[in-house]
Amino acid sequence: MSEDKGRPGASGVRQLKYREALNEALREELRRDESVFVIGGGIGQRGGSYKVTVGLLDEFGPRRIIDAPIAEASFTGAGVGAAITGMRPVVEILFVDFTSLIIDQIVNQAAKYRFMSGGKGRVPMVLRTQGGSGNGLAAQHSQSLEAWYYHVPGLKVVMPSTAHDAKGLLKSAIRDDDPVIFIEHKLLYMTEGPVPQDEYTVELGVGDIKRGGSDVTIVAWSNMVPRVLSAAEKLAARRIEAEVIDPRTLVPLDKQLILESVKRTEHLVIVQEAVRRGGVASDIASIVQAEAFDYLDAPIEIVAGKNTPIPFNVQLEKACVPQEADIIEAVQRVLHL
Amino acid sequence: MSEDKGRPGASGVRQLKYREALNEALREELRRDESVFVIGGGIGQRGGSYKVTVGLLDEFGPRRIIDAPIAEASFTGAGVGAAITGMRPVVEILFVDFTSLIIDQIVNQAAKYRFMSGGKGRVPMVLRTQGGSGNGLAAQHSQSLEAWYYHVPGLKVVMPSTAHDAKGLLKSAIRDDDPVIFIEHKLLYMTEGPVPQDEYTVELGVGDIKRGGSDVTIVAWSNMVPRVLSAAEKLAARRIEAEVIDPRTLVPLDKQLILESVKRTEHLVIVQEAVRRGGVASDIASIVQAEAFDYLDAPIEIVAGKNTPIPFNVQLEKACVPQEADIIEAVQRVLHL
Amino acid sequence: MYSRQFLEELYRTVYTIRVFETECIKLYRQGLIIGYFHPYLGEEAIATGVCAALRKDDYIVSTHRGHGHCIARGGELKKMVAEVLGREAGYCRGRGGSMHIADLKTGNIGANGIVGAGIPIGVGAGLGIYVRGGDQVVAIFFSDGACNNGVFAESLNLAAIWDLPVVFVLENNQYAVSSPIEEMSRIPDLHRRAEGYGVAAYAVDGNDVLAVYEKTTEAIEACRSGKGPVMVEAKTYRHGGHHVNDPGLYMPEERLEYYKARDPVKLAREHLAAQGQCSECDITTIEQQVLEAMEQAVEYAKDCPAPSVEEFLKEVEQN
Amino acid sequence: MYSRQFLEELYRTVYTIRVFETECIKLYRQGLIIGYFHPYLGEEAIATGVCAALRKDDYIVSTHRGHGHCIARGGELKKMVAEVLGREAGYCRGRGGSMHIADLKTGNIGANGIVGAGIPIGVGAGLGIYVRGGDQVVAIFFSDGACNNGVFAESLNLAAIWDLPVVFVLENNQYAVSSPIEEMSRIPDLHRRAEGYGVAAYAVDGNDVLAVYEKTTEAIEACRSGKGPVMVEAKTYRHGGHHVNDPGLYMPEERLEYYKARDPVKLAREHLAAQGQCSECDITTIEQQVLEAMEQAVEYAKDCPAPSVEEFLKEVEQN
Ligand SMILES: Cc1ncc(C[n+]2csc(CCOP(=O)(O)OP(=O)(O)O)c2C)c(N)n1
Ligand SMILES: Cc1ncc(C[n+]2csc(CCOP(=O)(O)OP(=O)(O)O)c2C)c(N)n1
Ligand SMILES: [Mg+2]
Ligand SMILES: [Mg+2]
Repeated sequence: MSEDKGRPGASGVRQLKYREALNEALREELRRDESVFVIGGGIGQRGGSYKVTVGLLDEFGPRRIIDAPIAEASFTGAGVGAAITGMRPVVEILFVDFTSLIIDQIVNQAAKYRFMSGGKGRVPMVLRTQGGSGNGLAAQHSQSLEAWYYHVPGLKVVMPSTAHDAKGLLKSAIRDDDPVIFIEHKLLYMTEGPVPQDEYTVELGVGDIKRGGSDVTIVAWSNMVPRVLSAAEKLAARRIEAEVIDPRTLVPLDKQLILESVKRTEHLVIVQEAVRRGGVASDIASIVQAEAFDYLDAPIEIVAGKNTPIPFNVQLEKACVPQEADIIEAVQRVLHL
Repeated sequence: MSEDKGRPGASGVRQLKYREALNEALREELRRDESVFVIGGGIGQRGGSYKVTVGLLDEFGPRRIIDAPIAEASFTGAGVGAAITGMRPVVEILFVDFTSLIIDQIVNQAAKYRFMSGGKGRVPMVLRTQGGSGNGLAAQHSQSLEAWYYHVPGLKVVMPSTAHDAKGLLKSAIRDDDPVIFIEHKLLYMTEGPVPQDEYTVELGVGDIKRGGSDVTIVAWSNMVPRVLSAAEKLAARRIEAEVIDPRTLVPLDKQLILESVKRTEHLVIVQEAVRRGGVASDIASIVQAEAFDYLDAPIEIVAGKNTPIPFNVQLEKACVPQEADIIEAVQRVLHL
Repeated sequence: MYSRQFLEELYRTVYTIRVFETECIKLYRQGLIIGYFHPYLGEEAIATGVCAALRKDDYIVSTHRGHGHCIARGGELKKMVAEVLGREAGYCRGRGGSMHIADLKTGNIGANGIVGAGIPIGVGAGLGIYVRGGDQVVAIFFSDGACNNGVFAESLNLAAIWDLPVVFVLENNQYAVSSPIEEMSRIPDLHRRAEGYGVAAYAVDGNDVLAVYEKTTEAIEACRSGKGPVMVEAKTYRHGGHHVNDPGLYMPEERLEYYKARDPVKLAREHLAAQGQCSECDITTIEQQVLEAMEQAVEYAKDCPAPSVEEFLKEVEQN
Repeated sequence: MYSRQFLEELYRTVYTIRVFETECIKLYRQGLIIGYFHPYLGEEAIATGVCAALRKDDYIVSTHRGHGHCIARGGELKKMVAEVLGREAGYCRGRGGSMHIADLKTGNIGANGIVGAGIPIGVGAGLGIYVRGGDQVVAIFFSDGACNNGVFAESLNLAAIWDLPVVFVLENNQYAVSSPIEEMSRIPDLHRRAEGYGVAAYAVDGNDVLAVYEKTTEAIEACRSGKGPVMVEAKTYRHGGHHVNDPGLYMPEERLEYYKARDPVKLAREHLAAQGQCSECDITTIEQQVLEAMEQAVEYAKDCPAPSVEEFLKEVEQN
């Protein structure tokens, strides 16, 4: 089994939706390993609000596909306890906004247990959740909160942008012996991409160059990746070749991939949907300014969400999140154009 | 009423402990405004684990000094509800580590309510809590988590480093019409400093130059401030004059004070106790590199906590947190010495 | 015996909620409303009966299924429709939407997108009353799903030990999205959980507005007189899926039929006709008035401008 | 009737816990132990009785007051003392300290610094057993303060609806730090909260190790046979303050006297003497053995090196 980019044209590659790719990953891991099971609200007969768990109940039964009440803190804690005692739970929290209810279990328990037990205990648990704006769901169902988890020692943070990566990363996350928070994006579920027929995984900690280029490096993840790629096409029409890097996992972060690219392009733009203040983009910027200071031809540009709860009205909502035009402008600014 | 720096020698200035200064602030505000009341675990007869609320029950009675059970999420939520309906609750969460239990109420409720209600509702609540390491309390009682709250639109974040600032900022926080998270430090409670006899407040959003200098700017807050000041003295002995800036409030951040200083010194070191990855220091660095790029003579140095849960053993604990030597080294690095 | 006027008011409210939801669902299907929209159809009697038992200066806390509560407290249809259409004239200036309508003028602290999160907030309103020494009460609405969240238990206990003037109104519609309460609790009569916290609890037919009114009045009396919190469990059933886009296929047909036969609108109408001795013709007049008010609200809201993006961005600058 | 051997084992455990805490408090006062240290003095019978009723392959979840649980499961004194002294040879390599001792070899999932947080973790161990289809059980220890935290209620419900093999062991020592349970709950007999969740609950004298053993055995039987969770409430009282530095002045003297008169060590000793027909001389021998074992553990631990800072920093690099 190896990483297969699943680029179109490769043999045995199908077009799958992001949510179908996730479903396949779960199904394959549930088949492969009896210690894998899934807990979440409405994930059984209903197949999950975003249809990621469709059909799993039928195949694996109610002992392994477990519908939970609205008791997120405790069913996450149950995941932690099951993981400590030999299982590999995949816990689903419907919205990343609701992870506000489970932070003690994720941060003070799951992420610290290995360390606090002197290395004797492990917590091989995956917390699947979903974030981002774009569906008119307003302030409590639209946040991008990866920065919180990025700040926590002992936790891995995965944010796939394509069907291919989603599948390969989820499989790796499930096999990982430490807790992983796996954040999907509500606008990506219905996007399609090539996914190999054969089994594959994507290693945690390995970023991906989604588009090569020599003029400027753009780092983006999750739903900002397709937006950046589309902006990059427009820039290419103006003879600006952007290199687009998707770290895919924020922890571990493929720092080298970013630094090497920046050393080549000498210009960096980071695009995140999350609020700018205290976001992951700031941290990446702080790393790059420290480790590639002499290569930078201009200040690093951060394009980020606005400093506000997400509004309900669709136009206001859009105004809060980086759009193609914002990305293009930032690239122009960083290139002194 | 005005800001009085309370420097020693000023008239009517006493030496007070940080915790006594906090106690005075609470007492004065409780007297001034009947809508102020306090909730927390063991804050009544017991006077709080760090003795900040000593004597308040006797003066204000059990209707305004309310001992709560171990139900942090809900007594914080109760604070939110009381604030919405006209009160000014001060909620105490014993350790910032336990705020992991109340994030929904702080982030999804308190911080968003004003916005979600179209500006009609306000949540004038203060959440007092306490963080940091240094007492051998291990991984679940020693964290520095300000970065989480710093990332949340609608929330103010205050982290005083002296008795003077603690009192003046707490009074301002209580009078503020929006939610404020007020993070004290367990090692500061017993530190003493000058506090004016007369009433005063310290405005939120105004940083303080704790020491003037022209060679390098060091930004630090909370318990890192005394450590940085002591390092600055050692540096001065080597003819390096560090300017030490304490933003005092991280949100709002006194960006101008930092930028002006950096433009003068051309060198910046940021010191935080929190884990480096995703910390507030990274964000300040990202702002400064963006807004003072051409002034920087060297990459910004960040001195921060190690990427690990805090260990119990006192030597290991110490190794996790910036010490004077680390600060001095970083200054030397940034000055190419 | 109740006055005709009182029964008219009850019916007008129940019917207004019915009409509001029905018309909004149409707007949703036309693509004019987006996001989550959770209708209160089938549960109208609860908000109506509870709010009729409250005083003007009392508070309520609402839920994601909150339109009924807002209306029953006297909320304005125009501002509600404008809000769910995302207009500047809406309750939240188009920033909140269906899940965040609050109306402090009528004591409505607001709906909530986080299930259960309103419960401690309501306790806090009660705590404020206690600290001030007033005699208001707070009615906290929530449904069966919220009872499985820890804040429910914590909040019951806080209200109990502090003797707060809080009425916990459990709208047991027997589902949390598609999860039936029988699978999510061994004891589906959730008010029994109150006993363990020393809180008096009442069960009532949630489809009968008068029954709800009476039981709540009794409950509030105890609670306003300083005896601390009470709980009222009102059993009911949704008339459809969890939100507009959920067909609710998991709801057994006979069960749905049973509850539809005990339609709260129908029952309230019968009360008005029988006890209120109101003629069919007069009832139709009320209904006509409600329909017109709603039509006007929709017309009004449709004409209202959306919030200005520029102004919004200026506000954000100030954050 | 119990065998002498069995009663000896119970007494040895109860007494070991007593001695461990007493000696560690001395080390604390000498400045050799730092941080929070919560003695289990006065509660020894609960851990001992419950663990005696468990099988070797069962699990337990402990609390911040966790030394007794660890010992009762067969934990090693040497590793425990080494841990509270912050040594590399300790259970957590000096990284955890008193509040984080875990010992997966004896099925002890660990202590916890967050009150209540262990409860859902224990439910998860039960869930794992259920998914695997085994017949182990999990005993979750927690005290009265934790019952007011939402995870307690949530966890009871999860275990109930999933029929998990979990014994909720409520060590009701009637205080959360200085807060008496009478002020923190209208109903201080907290097991009554279990009823609302359909969970069978038993009350027992927490100072009598045999009573605890018997009641827990009965409870476990139901639970191991697939009937789902049970709760055992064991009333007890601390023999001192909340932690070593708390003099516990708020504890009424008569109440303390009452419970000290029913000292669990004394009662276990009497059982051994009476039912076990063990002579005073033989009992003294057991006590002597325990004291020696503890003395050796302390000597051993004191001689153990602290963790290497360099090695630690190397490990951190790999995070
Ligand atoms: C904490 C939390 N978990 C999950 C959800 C998703 N969700 C929205 S409504 C709902 C069902 C709520 O059920 P109930 O409390 O019975 O209210 P009802 O919809 O029946 O009025 C769920 C699970 C949420 N909004 N908040
Ligand atoms: C969530 C949380 N809140 C508060 C504390 C501080 N604290 C530590 S022990 C304790 C008392 C716990 O009481 P109880 O559950 O009865 O346990 P006992 O100490 O009686 O064994 C408190 C409040 C904590 N550790 N965790
Ligand atoms: Mg419901
Ligand atoms: Mg206790």
